[in-house]
Amino acid sequence: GSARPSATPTTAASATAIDVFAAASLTGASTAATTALAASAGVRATYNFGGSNTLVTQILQGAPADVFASADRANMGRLVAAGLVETPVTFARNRLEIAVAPGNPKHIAGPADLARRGVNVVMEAPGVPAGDYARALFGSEHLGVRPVSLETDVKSALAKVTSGEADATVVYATDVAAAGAATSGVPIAPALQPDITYPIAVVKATRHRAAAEAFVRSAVSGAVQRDLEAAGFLPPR
Amino acid sequence: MPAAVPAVLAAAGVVFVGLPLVGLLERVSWSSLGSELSAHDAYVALRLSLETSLGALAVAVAFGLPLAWVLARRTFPGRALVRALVVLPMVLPPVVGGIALLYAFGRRGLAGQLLYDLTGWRLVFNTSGAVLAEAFVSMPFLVVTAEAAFRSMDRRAEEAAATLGAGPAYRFWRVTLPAVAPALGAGAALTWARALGEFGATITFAGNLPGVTQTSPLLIYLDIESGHETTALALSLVLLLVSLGVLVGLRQRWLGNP
Amino acid sequence: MPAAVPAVLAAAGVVFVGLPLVGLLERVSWSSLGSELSAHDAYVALRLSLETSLGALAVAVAFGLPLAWVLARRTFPGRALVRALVVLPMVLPPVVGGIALLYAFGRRGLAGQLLYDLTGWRLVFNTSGAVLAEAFVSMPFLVVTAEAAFRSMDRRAEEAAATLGAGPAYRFWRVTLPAVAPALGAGAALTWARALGEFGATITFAGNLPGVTQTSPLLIYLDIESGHETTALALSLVLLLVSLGVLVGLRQRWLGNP
Amino acid sequence: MSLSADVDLRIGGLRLRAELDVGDDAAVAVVGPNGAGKTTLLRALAGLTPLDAGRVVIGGAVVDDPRAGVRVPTEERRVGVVFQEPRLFDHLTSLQNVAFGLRARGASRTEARAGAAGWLERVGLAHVAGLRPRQLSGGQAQRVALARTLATEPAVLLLDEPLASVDATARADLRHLLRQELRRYPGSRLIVTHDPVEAAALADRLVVLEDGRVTQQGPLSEVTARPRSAWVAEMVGLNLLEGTASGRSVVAGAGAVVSTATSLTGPVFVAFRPNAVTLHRRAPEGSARNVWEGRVSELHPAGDRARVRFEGPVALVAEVTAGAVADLALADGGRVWASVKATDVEVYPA
Amino acid sequence: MSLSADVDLRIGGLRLRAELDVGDDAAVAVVGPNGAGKTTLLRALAGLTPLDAGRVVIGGAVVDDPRAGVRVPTEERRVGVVFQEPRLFDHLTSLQNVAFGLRARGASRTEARAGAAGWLERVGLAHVAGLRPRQLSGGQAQRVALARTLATEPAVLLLDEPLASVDATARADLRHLLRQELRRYPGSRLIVTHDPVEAAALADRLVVLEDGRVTQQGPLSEVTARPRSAWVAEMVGLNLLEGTASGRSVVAGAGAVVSTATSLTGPVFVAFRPNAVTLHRRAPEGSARNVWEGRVSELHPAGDRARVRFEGPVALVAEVTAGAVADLALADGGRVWASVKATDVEVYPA
Ligand SMILES: Nc1ncnc2c1ncn2[C@@H]1O[C@H](COP(=O)(O)OP(=O)(O)OP(=O)(O)O)[C@@H](O)[C@H]1O
Ligand SMILES: Nc1ncnc2c1ncn2[C@@H]1O[C@H](COP(=O)(O)OP(=O)(O)OP(=O)(O)O)[C@@H](O)[C@H]1O
Ligand SMILES: [Mg+2]
Ligand SMILES: [Mg+2]
Repeated sequence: GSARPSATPTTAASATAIDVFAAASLTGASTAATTALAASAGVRATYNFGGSNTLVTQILQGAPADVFASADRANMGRLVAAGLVETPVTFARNRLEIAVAPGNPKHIAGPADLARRGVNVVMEAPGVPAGDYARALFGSEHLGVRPVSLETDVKSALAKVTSGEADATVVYATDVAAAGAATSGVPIAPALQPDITYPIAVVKATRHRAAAEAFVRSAVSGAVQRDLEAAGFLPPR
Repeated sequence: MPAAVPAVLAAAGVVFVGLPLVGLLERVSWSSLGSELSAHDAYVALRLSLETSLGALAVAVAFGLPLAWVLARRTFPGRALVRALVVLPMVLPPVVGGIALLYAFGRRGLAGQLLYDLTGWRLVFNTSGAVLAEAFVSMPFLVVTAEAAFRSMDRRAEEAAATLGAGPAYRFWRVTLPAVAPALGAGAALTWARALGEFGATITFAGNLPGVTQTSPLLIYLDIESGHETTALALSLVLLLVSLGVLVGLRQRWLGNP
Repeated sequence: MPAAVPAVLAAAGVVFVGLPLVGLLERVSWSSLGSELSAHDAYVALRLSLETSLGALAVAVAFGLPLAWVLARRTFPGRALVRALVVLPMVLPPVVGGIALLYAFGRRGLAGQLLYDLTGWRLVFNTSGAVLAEAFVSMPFLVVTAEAAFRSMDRRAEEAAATLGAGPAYRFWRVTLPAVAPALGAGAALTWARALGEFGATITFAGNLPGVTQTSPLLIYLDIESGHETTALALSLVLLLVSLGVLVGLRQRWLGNP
Repeated sequence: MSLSADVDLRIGGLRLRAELDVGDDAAVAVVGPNGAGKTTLLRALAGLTPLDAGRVVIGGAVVDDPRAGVRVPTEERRVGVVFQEPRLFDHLTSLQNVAFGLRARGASRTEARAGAAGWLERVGLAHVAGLRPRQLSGGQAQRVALARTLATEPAVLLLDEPLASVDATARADLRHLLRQELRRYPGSRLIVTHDPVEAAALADRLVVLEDGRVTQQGPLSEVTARPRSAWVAEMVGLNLLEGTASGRSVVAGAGAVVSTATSLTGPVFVAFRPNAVTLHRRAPEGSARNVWEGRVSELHPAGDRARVRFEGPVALVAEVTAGAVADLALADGGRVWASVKATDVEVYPA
Repeated sequence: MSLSADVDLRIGGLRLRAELDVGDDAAVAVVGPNGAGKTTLLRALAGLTPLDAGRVVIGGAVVDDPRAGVRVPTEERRVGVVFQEPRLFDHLTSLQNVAFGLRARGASRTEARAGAAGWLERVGLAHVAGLRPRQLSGGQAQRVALARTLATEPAVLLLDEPLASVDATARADLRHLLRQELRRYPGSRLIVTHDPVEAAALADRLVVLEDGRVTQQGPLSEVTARPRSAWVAEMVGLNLLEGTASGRSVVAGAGAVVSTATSLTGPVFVAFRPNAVTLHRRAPEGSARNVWEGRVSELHPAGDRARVRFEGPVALVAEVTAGAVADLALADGGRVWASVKATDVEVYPA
């Protein structure tokens, strides 16, 4: 439990509290950010984790968000189009990996092996970014991968592998890192990697603009970036 | 209560439940409704939903009805515990329920491994897995309502049947079951409704493949996640109408005569 | 039924429900259980879960009980429709339920806007929003069980009370309510259990803020999302134990005397 | 206070159409067969079953008049009802049951307890004050129900077969108690029953209800002596024939002729007691003018007598001594002659 | 077939301890007050309530013997039960109700229908074959219940107050039918009742059950003439005193002395009819040896007689003519003398 993102106030009572709406896939990164921010900006962040789309719906419905951190550009784009957020900045990138059972019993070495007979592959459904990236990758390589299930998110795809139901899936490197010993990662060549970026933006309706801006600034600062890197993220280009 | 008080509170209750549904109706884009629903996936998912929810109802009845009967009519040590145990799937967050099902009936699970080794049959990623997940979540409804019905029914007719030479099986089918039929109908409707709306346990345990395990709630969720909210709402609306139709159709049997 | 058949099927039913729970127990890492549960967040979430689920129960009782009473005792046009309508939240996938709640009670929603403009009070991202979401999903349970209880109770005692000079309110509190108390207890337990396990509607409508709207099921979900499955299982286990305790504690009142 | 009602309603297969007046301080018994509508009538008076038309007036105040839109709810009518079953509140003790009505009408907890204790004492049940209804015998429960109703001091008292669920022995005691209490009670009383002994013990006027209609009413002695329907005759234990009189002879049902001591013309009823009937093995000679030949269709002993069902040109019941049964060697199906003296026959216009 | 039972069980507050023998083709009536355990006894015989100890033997076969671990389930005992309420199956028509037992015992659908139709005809209900129980009158429903039970041709027939829920008029007809059917029925019959008329009509032997114990049994005439408990005396309409005899005088309850015509010694019962009691306004002179002074505590008319409850050194009931009531100006609470002739008093060992 120690790695769980926490709302525990770690600074003096004078710290400004802001609500950060963050994609659930960023839970791993948030720990680092919380600690770093408390130290640097004097800002106390409370996270509201959920699916990116749910968060967008909530903000569209007037939810009191100060900052929005999205798992993809499309969802951030909806808020930009609605004029509800300031210009987003990219604070992290990710890359794809193939997650296999510990020890890689099916000897999967790369995407091509996923098209082999007898290999049970699960993917994310269309519309789920990780799935769309993987499908694009398979398409460009002309791989006829026939998944047995199209999961609704990365975690449930990964769970199918860690529980032994499936032999492999394509997820983010950060997910493989977070799963620890329950899975092994098989890297995918950099040439095949899509551009996976995480944008963050201040919500225009914020009542704590200064603190929100400080939070966004610190997200691209050195201290936070080091922790993000430790969680498996790549730095923004 | 003064005559008006319950009426006012009841009306408030109806508004509370009805307003969100009205909200949904408002957001559905009626012009594109037809085209969105005629999409092959929507049709397949709805059909699969009906199949799996009816299958789940069958499983729930097959095991839940005897269980309810035993809980109502037999005394045995630990009955209170069993009674509470059976309700737990209602408390469990569905996703955790799905994980628990994986542990039990997955390919590496307690019973699943055995099943796979013996028969090569796998529940996960199979329509039968979706049925299982829905049955797990919805069976408590059947057990609770059926037990109450068995417990509260007038048993004097059963005694009369015994004195006429009817053995336990004959009594059960010809006397007990007809007597509890209205209550069972209501319980079955609840069970079926819950199975139809099941999402978390199904996706976690059975996965999501169109035509195999992708029921309407899964498709709806995916539509929402991928920003196709209007499609999701249209599908939800259809799901609601189908179940409303069934529930209103059952109104005569519903909780006995109205 | 031949004596053995229901017993065997019932046992199978118990195994079906019990095995996944056993599976959960097996996976919980007992050595680290203590430390995981003593984490501040887990404690806060559990406490919040209890508060909001009891709040939801209160809301469900406040509106659902009169509604059940009206459905059971009054005839009015459209009663069958209202009866079915009230059950729909059970069919609706919870996430869609959450969206529908946003449309109705969100700050820009049908009623929420009004509420906000008049009082400045916002339900979304408030503990009251979590209560509302849980009540929306769990109220059908109370209405259905309470209606059945009101409908099946022997009304002769109420008539006797009227001839003794007891008006409607006095009759309701002193005669009707005590008579249906056991069935209501059972219904309230189901309602509370459902509210305790609520996830989809809560996270969608009320958000997921620690100490404010982050109930145990939400924290469990988050733990799963961030790869801390064992923590999630430990928390689920606690949730189960708490509700098992309450349900077994209620066993005497459960569905009347056993 | 007085009670006056003109009830018109339909419920299930029943059409109830009855007028009724119970004077101040009068006690009326409503008798009639199962399903006649007795309970329904009482429920209508209490406001538990709505009228379709007509009106109910209690102590001068109209409490029900559907045409005028008046319908005073039960709890405001001050009618006390003792139902066929005790209908006690299962979750309350005897004392709390009796106190219920007092509390409902606004008495304080202490007042209500004191009042209830007094009433329990009065019906001889002080010792079961703390017991729940399940722990009481049928007779005790019905006593508590009576005390509970009397305690509210209703303006009108309605009793629906208050002794029906009580066994023979307890019934005598309870009837005794009821008589006492009803005598002390200052308002109108209406007692539903289908037991003539009960009617006789508790009321001075009878209303006979059959199939939703009042078929006869009047003082007890009159109804008892001159029944106007088969059911009443059966209840009071008389043989009743319907026929057409011309002078001192009446042509009854299937053509049998009955001689009477009184001269009448037109449709009449003919009544005589079972013990006025003499049975004979052979055609009797003598003064009896009414002699019929027939068969014994049923015979059963009752104390030192036997009741014999006779079927011939007329059907009747004869009451003979056990000795006569032996002497005549009467048996089911046996051939006999029945005779009745003209002076033992009561005849009156139909 | 014969029925023989030694029942020992506890249920609720009742301890039932009763031995019973019903010969082949014999009819026994079980009478007793509410709560005596009559229904429970019958249920135990049918296997619906388990014994704690004892045994039940039907036609020579042990069907219940808890000590030996024998407990034949109800459906295999071939006992036919007619319950106090009809207990018809609400979802079946009259015909289907009667056919139920035949089907359950393996008859084909056609056989069962034919058999059921025959039985409905026999109880005079062919015309309601297609109706559901809710559409039947109480009397009709009880007839269907009887037909349903008889149709299964049980070895032993148990009837629990089969007439209790039926009104007076319908009761006479139903009693008639019961008599006919019971006479044709070839096995042992046990009829529970608390109505002496019913007992007399349907059985030739009486078993009196009080508080879970058999307090008296024997031929109808004997029990009727020599009651051995207050309840039986009340039921058969006799006055009963308990006392100690020495020669021709008995010292009863509160010290009153009763003269008798028979000489006995030791504890005895003294019984006499209400109509053997004469009431007087003044202390009577004459041959009556037993004269007591007391008060009238209750008085009610019954036909041409009146029953008077008398309280003095002994409590008794007198039956006098309506004329006597007027002549004596009897009224509740009035002071009177009661006398009984020694020759009208039956005395027998307790
Ligand atoms: N609630 C009801 N629903 C349908 N039918 C009813 C209802 N109440 C009464 N009836 C009809 O009215 C008839 C008379 O009923 P009621 O109870 O008044 O008779 P009763 O004279 O009191 O008979 P009993 O002597 O058996 O008590 C019934 O046979 C039934 O047909
Ligand atoms: N199922 C039961 N649970 C508890 N107590 C019972 C039960 N059945 C019978 N008793 C007890 O046995 C007593 C006798 O009941 P039973 O029905 O046998 O009497 P009965 O002689 O048939 O009376 P009635 O004349 O009123 O029909 C009851 O008063 C009750 O105390
Ligand atoms: Mg009645
Ligand atoms: Mg009984």
